[in-house]
Amino acid sequence: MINKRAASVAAAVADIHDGATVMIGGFGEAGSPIELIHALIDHGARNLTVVSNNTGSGRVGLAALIANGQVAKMICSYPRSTNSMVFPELYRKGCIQLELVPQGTLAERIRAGGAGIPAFFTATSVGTVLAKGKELRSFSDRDYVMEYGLRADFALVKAEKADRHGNLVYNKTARNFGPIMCMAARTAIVQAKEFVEVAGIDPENVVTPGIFVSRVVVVAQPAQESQLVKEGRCYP
Amino acid sequence: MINKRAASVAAAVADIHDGATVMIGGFGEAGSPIELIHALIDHGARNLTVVSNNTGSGRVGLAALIANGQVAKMICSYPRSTNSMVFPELYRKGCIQLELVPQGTLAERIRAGGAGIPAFFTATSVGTVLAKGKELRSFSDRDYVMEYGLRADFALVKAEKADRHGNLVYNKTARNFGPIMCMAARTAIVQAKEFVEVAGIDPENVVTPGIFVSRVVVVAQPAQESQLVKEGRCYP
Amino acid sequence: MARLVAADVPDGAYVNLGIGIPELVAQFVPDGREVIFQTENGLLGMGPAPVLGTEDPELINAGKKAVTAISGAAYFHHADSFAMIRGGHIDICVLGAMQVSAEGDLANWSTGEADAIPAVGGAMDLVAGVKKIFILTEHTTKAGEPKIVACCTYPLTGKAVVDRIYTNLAIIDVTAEGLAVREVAPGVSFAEVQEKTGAKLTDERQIPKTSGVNKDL
Amino acid sequence: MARLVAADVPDGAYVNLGIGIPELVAQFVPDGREVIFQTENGLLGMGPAPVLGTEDPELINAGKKAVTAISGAAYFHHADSFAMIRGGHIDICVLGAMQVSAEGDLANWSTGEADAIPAVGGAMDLVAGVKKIFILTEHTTKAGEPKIVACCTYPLTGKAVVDRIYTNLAIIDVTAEGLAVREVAPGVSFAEVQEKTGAKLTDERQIPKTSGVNKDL
Repeated sequence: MINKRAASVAAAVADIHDGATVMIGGFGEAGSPIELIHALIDHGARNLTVVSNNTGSGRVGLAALIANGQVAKMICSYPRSTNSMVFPELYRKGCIQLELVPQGTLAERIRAGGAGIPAFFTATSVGTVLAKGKELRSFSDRDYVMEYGLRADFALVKAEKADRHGNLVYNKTARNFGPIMCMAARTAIVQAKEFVEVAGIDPENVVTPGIFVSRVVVVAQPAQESQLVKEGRCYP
Repeated sequence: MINKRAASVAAAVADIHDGATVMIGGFGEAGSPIELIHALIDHGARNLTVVSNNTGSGRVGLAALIANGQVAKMICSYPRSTNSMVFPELYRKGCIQLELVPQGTLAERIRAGGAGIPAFFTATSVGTVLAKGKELRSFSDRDYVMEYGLRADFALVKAEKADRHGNLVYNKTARNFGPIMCMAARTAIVQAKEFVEVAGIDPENVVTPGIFVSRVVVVAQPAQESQLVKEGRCYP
Repeated sequence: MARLVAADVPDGAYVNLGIGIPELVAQFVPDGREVIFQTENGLLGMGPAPVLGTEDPELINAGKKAVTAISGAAYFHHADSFAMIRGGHIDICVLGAMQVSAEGDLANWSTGEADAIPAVGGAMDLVAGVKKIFILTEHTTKAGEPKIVACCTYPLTGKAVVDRIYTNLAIIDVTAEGLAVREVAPGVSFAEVQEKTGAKLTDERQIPKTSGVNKDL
Repeated sequence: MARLVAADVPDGAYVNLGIGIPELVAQFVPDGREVIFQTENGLLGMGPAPVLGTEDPELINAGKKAVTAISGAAYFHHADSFAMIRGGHIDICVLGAMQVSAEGDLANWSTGEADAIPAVGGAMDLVAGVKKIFILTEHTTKAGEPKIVACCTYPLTGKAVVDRIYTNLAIIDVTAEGLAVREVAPGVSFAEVQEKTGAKLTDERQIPKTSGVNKDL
């Protein structure tokens, strides 16, 4: 019988190896899988390449993972925000690499990686420094740059509900990168607020079909990043 | 106030011009917008390029549109099925052109067209006659062909429920090409079984957001193609 | 300024508002018009800020501020959201600017300084994909330097992407013939607008202001 | 034959079954294994045929036959469905064949005759994207011609895509060293299988039959 439920966040992230590429869901704090990230800090895998839209805030969640020296490279669109000081500091010191990708290109590259598309063309970034060194090509008299599909060894994703097959639904704008990161990762690890019976999600309303999910762990009351930051919390 | 509801199927298809490219949803009869197709037959636009997975069956729906001489070219993956004789006959006579596209490539080309992607690479069809004349390129030691995004002037799509914004949900496997064709067409015309209040579809469960839909017409009791074929019906 | 932009947004338009001042446009939609706001983090049908105390940290806009969803809204993932943007489905995007050039080049994401943390977000996607790009900005920098220039010196967000500029001094269209002033603020002369602008302007105030913008939306 | 294929499908596998004989595999999944069937027209978690009279013409499989959906099923659109297939997420696809070559080339969509209506459907996507391709076929054509050949004469569905062939005579793996017979049907000799095959076979029956196939799924 298929049962993708993992016993704990620690068990769920136990096989993330040094040097792995890890996609981490979330747009700001919405959809950020804080408990899985903290488990990854406890676990200690290093030299990671992390794909995530932002770089976290305060000293919890993604920012704490970076502060702990586990991330060698960030692939993201917006590594700067209120309360974000960990990444800027390490970046200025030259201690962490950055591949800056426009947000839509980042999303499309992840979706392409999950869909078996090695490369595609987009008008985004044409004529800007972010197109430097990239292949340019004209279709119907407009210029486009070629971008590559992006895959990962692991994805850490936050969902609202999950069943034992790994079918997922999300909450509002916390959906953001979750569905496409589950597609693009060889092993997608999901923290869900609620674990439901297989009949508990209407097949018409499934957002991520279970085929894209390897493990589900229940975190019934996930912390909110902004709340932790407000309280001045640090992890670990 | 936004209200995309059209008064009738005739009004909904009235501006489809000769020479238009028209995407028609459906996989076999599931999701085939028969009433909209019949309205297009009554309307009479000719020299159409039709993008649809199949070529219809019997002498109703898409097969009737083809039989009526309105279609100059079909772009499809499977123009042959039980009870399909109209297309094969015209094709053998050289009266209709065919661009044969693998089903997944067809879907991805439509999605790319709707997403602003002019071209992408896929492993599908490499080493086969369908890759003939196409650009080949190697990524990480595997060969891929380049395929182009596909757009259309119009799409005819069948949905289950719609609201005045054009938000849609579908029924089971009748969803198939509907969502991506709505994205890829400049004017997406939808027949829905039911018209609901804007609060009638949960924002979490919307499959096609209204931005992709231009018109909605209610066909409360759509005909089933297989039933019409069984009854030996012809349109008009 | 936000009110002037809102007046140019037609009924039924799909609009994306940039972070900051552009967000104000939503408050000035004229009565009787229904405008649908998209936020690129995954919501079509964004409503106003929630009542204090009812914020949901998982219902936010691109500026990471709490928002609401209207009846008829839809949530979707990031690739679908940017398909909407990059596929040309959004009618209007209103953005801030650091510089706009006479050809409609836009710079609004980076000063290009060596130690700045580069962060682009969705700006390059929006200017490449949305049908009409409106810029909403002060006419000059705080130091009094022109923001509308012959040629941008900051790194570009996109080339030849801007359609219209709304400033505290004027409304200016980017046309094939150059920058055309459509309207000036009360008490402001064309000469003053030209003086505070780093590129040549033409005075085309006689042409009705909504002429070229809305009709083809 | 379908039973032998089913025996090689591990618990928890995601499987796509081609139209026709391969569909029978679903009936023979051994007790205690849960296998999830995908149908490329937009359903993961396809169940058995419905009770007569309860068919829904909008709930069908790729062969356009009425099916059911299991608890835990999901519906999705065609681009998402083929992303699943082309992105390497399906473990096993079972297909019929007109010809299979010694290198694992597959021909199963067209005779290449001049007046035939070419129709490919999802076959090329499946062979390009699914992790393991199993072929389920009679060993020879009705006329007695070999279907397993040195080189396909019919137009290809894909090059070097087949992993394993199940026929009424034998189970044959496509390996880097050529075609390896893993098992023969009761009462059939290796010599007879070779005689009815248009390519060289090696006899590797001593190797346990599930060795190379399931372990890396």
